[in-house]
Amino acid sequence: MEFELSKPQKEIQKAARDFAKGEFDKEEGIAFSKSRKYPEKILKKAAELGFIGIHYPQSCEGAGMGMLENAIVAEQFCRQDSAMGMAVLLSGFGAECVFRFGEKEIAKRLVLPVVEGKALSALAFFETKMVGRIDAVSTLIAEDNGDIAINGEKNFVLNGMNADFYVVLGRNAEGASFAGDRFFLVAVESDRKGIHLTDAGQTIGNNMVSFGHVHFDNVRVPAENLLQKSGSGPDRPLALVNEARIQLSAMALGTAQGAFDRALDYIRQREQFSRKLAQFQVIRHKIAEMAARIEQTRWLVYKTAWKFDKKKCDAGDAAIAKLTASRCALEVTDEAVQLLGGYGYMTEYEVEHFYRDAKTIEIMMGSSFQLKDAIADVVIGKPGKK
Amino acid sequence: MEFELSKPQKEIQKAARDFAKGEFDKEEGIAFSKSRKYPEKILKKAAELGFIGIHYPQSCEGAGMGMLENAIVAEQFCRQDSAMGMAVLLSGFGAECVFRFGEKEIAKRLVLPVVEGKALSALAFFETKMVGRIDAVSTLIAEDNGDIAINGEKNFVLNGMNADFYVVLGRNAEGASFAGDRFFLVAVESDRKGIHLTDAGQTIGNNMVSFGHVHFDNVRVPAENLLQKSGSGPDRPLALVNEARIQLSAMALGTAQGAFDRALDYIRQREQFSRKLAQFQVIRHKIAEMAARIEQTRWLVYKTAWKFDKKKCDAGDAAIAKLTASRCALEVTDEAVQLLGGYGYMTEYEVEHFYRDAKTIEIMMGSSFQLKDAIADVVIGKPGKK
Amino acid sequence: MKILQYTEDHESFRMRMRGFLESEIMPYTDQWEKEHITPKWAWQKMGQAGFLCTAVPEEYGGLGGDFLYSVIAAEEMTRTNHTGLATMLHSDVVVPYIHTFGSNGQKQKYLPGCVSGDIITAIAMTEPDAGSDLASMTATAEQSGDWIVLNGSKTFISNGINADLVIVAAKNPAVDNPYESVSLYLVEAGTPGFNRGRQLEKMGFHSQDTAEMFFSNCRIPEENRLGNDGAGFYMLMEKLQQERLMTAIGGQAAAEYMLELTQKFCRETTDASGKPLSKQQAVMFALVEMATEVKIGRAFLDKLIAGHAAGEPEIVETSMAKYWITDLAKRISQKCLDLYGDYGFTEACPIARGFRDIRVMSIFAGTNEIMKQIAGKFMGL
Amino acid sequence: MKILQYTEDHESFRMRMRGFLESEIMPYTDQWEKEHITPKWAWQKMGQAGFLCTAVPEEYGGLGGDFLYSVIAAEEMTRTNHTGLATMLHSDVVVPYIHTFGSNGQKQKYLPGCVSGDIITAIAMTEPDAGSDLASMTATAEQSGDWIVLNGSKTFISNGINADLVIVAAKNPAVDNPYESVSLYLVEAGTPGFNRGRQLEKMGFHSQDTAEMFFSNCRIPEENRLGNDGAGFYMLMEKLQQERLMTAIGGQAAAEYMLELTQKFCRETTDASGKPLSKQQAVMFALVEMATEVKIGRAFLDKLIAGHAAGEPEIVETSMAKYWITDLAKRISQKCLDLYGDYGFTEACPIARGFRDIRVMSIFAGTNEIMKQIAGKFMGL
Repeated sequence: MEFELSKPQKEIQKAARDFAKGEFDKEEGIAFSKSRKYPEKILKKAAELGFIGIHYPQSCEGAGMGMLENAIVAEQFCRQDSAMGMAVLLSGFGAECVFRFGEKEIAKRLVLPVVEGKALSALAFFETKMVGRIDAVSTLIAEDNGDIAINGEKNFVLNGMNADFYVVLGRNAEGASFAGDRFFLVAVESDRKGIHLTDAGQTIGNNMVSFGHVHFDNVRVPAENLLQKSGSGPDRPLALVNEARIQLSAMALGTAQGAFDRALDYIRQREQFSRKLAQFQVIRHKIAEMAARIEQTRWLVYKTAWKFDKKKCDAGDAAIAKLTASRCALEVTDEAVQLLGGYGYMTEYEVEHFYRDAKTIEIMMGSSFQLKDAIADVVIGKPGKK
Repeated sequence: MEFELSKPQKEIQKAARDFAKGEFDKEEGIAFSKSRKYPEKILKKAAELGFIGIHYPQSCEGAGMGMLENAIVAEQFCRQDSAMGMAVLLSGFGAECVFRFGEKEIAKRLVLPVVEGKALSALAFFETKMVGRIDAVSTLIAEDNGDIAINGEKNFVLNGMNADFYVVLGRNAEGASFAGDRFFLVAVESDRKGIHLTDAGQTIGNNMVSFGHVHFDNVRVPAENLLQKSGSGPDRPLALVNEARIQLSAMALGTAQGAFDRALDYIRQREQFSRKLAQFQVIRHKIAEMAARIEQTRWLVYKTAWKFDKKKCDAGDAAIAKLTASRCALEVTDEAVQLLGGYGYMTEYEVEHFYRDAKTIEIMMGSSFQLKDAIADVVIGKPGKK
Repeated sequence: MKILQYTEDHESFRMRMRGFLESEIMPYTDQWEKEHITPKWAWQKMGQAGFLCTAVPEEYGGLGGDFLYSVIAAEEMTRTNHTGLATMLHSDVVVPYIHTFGSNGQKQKYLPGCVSGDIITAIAMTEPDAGSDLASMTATAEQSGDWIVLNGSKTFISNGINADLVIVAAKNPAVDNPYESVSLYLVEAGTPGFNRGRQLEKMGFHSQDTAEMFFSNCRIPEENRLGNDGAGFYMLMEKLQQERLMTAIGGQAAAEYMLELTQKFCRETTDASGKPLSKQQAVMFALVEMATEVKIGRAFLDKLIAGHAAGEPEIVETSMAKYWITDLAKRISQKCLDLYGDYGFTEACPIARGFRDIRVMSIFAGTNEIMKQIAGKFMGL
Repeated sequence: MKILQYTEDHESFRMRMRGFLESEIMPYTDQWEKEHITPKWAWQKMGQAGFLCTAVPEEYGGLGGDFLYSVIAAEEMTRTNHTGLATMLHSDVVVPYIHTFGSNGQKQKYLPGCVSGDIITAIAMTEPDAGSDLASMTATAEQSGDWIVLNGSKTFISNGINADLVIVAAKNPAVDNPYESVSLYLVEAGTPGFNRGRQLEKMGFHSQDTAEMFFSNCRIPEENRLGNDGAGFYMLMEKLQQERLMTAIGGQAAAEYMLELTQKFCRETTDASGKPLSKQQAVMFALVEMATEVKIGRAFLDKLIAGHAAGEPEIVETSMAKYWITDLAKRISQKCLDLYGDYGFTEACPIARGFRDIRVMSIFAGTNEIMKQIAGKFMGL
């Protein structure tokens, strides 16, 4: 075992930290969130420095590194500004599907703009009724004269309103020509005919990222957009869910660390009853709890990302990482708000949005109920099997 | 980073697991605990196979490995039987001081029998009034005609009633010849004149290990027993406390895992309302929580042991490890008792003593109050310093 | 503002009982803990002093007291910090079955002895393979002329060794519907075919003689059936309410008692600088947080007690109180211990026994998971 | 069994107010949230309908209602799920200062307008560098002939923009003892030297006009001093009790309301197999656990309300209730959101606003840490 980042990893960490410190502007971030605007310029700059798609294959102009490197970047970005970090990093939420399962050509065509920071991707996986059950998907994907036709509605899609392409999860329409496996993934450019968007409105956090419902009304794409010719069982789409959960866990770690940094700063400065807050035992113990919480989360997140890179990460690992890290983020940001008192509630002092952002991470891609189901399925075995 | 045990570490892990499975007998363990008897035979066998002092230097006939290897052994032993594992591993609680700070000769003389499983050592550090403050030590250590004289009382000493030697923390008597630093460690063989023992009685857990008060009434030992000629500031004794805390965190990890194993077994077997318990969502979620809790603890414990071996572990790291791991152990064992229902409360089903043992780990060498003070001292800086 | 209106009579009963327990019972509890049994004379002494079965009417020798007497008796027993003399179980869980469902003959035969402490009672419901799941009970009761023949085994029976009279739940194998097949039977100690198994070794409750029981062609006269044939399930359901409420009362009293001891310890113990532990901010906050939860639990419980005494049983809230308060008592036992430092590690610390004893309260009288299931069901979820 | 005895008059007041809020107020709250302010007409409408300052005696136009009317008004306002119309603050925190400590002239001058909603009030106590620590207040009030000259800045003032009348706490710099140097002053909007700072941007409470206030040689007549010179600290201490109790009432009502909405959602929403979410065991348990804590909080709070109404203030228990119940409300807001899935992510989910709004309740009216400190102190720890 070796619990130290390698030299290149440390350089990435430092570069990500420096970039975030230098480029993320607090006032700008608050303004972006307030107006629900996507930070396009920051995305482009991050892309230019190679932070976007650091774990994408070189064939897609990615850096060919791993999830661990991506986690390191996510941690440092979200530490500086959880909302900005999430916005920038979620730009590729969906691109992974394309290069993992698509043909080279489409992978290049769709993923390259993402790596260049010029395009946003979106995972259009969930439907309201699914509630953690991937087999309840009702969107239909059918072959039709050589094209692929998509019909259905995807709900609460991140980047839903401004993605350049969606990766849509569906099942094969009854009577459709391709038989057999039930689940299909298809990349759909957002300028295709028949796509209608409904804004899901303001969100409690993660406010720079749009959130919407995407309706596919007989949308047609060429066959090459079908990411796996033969479809699959639920394992492949679930693998993408796992990958997304690991990424979220790294964002959660950074969010916790960022709130912690600010709380620690504050208690060192602020006086009450003629003493610095840092002198009060109860305040000290809160900081100790937060530090312990972050420390136990950090190694779990790194371990999970590492396991993913070694292709040993199962759904239980990913769910444990997300459950632990998002809970840590909520608890630490919550305590940070409390430590800052009235200021903790004020926009200007930032921790308030770390708290809201943490809660969105906790809900996204499965809240604790779905995560615990997933963990139990691995640890105990699926229910129903005696 | 590398989150996999090396091949030799895996072999140690397997050997420790096999040994514990093969040699720890459930009924015998229950009987030992009931009669507060030390498992001498098991200790000897464990020593013969090299499990005792695996992290001691080869000059003391140890295996010259690290704290990480010791943690791996502790985890596996306590997983099989938390009380037996603790008893065997606590045999060397104190020996570390001797080889870390003593002269070669005394180190060999005292430590060798420990490594051979023939002797028990004891850390005689704490006094009732100290309450986490090492500077409040009142036992006096003085030079007296070339000998060292010890006067004072140490409370709640593990192995206190049957240790072969104690490592006593004291301060220099006023007017004593050696001046300067305040803290001294001295090794005192238990057959020296002037040592009086008072049994602290039955304990709530860790029942194979004796627990007593050790009174030193002008006890004299030769100068070579003084582990550092010149004494020191509080850092050295505190370093030993940190080392002990890391060891306890590994025992806590194993205790949690052992209770988890038994609970998982039970819910797979037991039926209620015509279904296996493993089929109930709430039971599944409890298992998921336990698994997540253990997983986040495991990597933190390994990381801390690894950091210790790299000489990078500070008091905050050690306190975080102990706080996290002992809390994990209490929570997981508590839930295991609950999952087993009435059987969970019965001696025969074992988890009840895992619960009690977990609580003793939580209290030993500083409960959460002291640990959080220690963490805050590192993260924020000591109170008083503005 | 007080939710419960204790009268002067109540208060003087409480003081008399507390004094009695301090002088007559508490000097022996450590010994009983070691011996893993409580002697019968202690039961008789309790009965003679008037502290058993306060709810039994005067015509059977009881006090004929209202429910608040039961509450007081339960609370005061908790302060003895031992569990062997399980008078709450006897007085307010088991005996009420006889009092409510018994025939005149049964009442006259048994109640006076229950009140005097000459008859110690137990209830045998739980089976090795059927904990909270009454429907899967397997013990049988078959009619054979004027006799009932009992077969089966029961486990986790409190007062199992001492019991002179046991209420046994068993199924009529001829009736399919599990809810209509259970009846309750009064089985006296010494009845051929009724054997006690070993006393169970456990985490705590050491002075309490929890045991297994075996019935092997155990013949009892039909007149020993308690209540109507086949009505056992409903009798149990009705009486389990009070059992759960009593458990919550015991848990609440235990939490209050442990916190009282710990506060005292923290006020009286000084650290190296001579400052009482209770003045360390983190200790103070821990004590305040525990006190808050204890007071909150008490308000909820008192409200339930008042309702129960007024004949307004609340199934949902009783289930909630049982689970929340027993979990609270467990948390208090865990957290108080931390404040004692290494001393908390030893059995000499008064919280140590509580730590071991209280852990079972979240399990017995229906596990806390079953409580949540019941609450959810009756909330219409 | 009910702890509080609401009369028919109380209940009909509640129903009238609920109906009024649903038809006259709730249609506008989303708009106010967007505009970050609540219009004055809403206050006037509330006043005209008789829902402001229910405790003010009839001679000043009030209802002269007992404390339960204040409780009802606070609970019903909570159900509007917005915070701009901070009538609880006005009616039961600020105006009571005037009512209790005001001179006849002050009462006649201001109370009728407070009741009618023509005068919106605020209290300016907190300063940028002195939160819970009143002793370190720096705003000054200096006598200058028959005038008082105020200087200093205040922050986090609720109703800060809308307020027509502000109670300002300031120190006499000539008095050393901080506990004897504070007095309270009534400052009307428009007084020269009284300026409002920017409206503060915050996590939630968007329709609430929290603001800074600046006093720069602000001259007010001496007759605008409220109560005795130098008695400010003690007046604040006395009235903070009710403020904290009202905060607990608001927190409790919010927790109950969020849980009510969430239970409804979980009953009515089905999963892919057509089963209501509330029938999934883990969801059911989550709902039961939340319901339990909410009911427990309610029992404790009702007991305190009854005591407060009967003139038995409980400093320790009020501090406990403030911290425990506002933390409870926060936990409920966090946990309820999880049950909505991705919908809980959006502001369209009714819990989302609660999640943001409730977070400040653990902070204002004295942080929950200060509450524990006070409780510990008054427990003699």
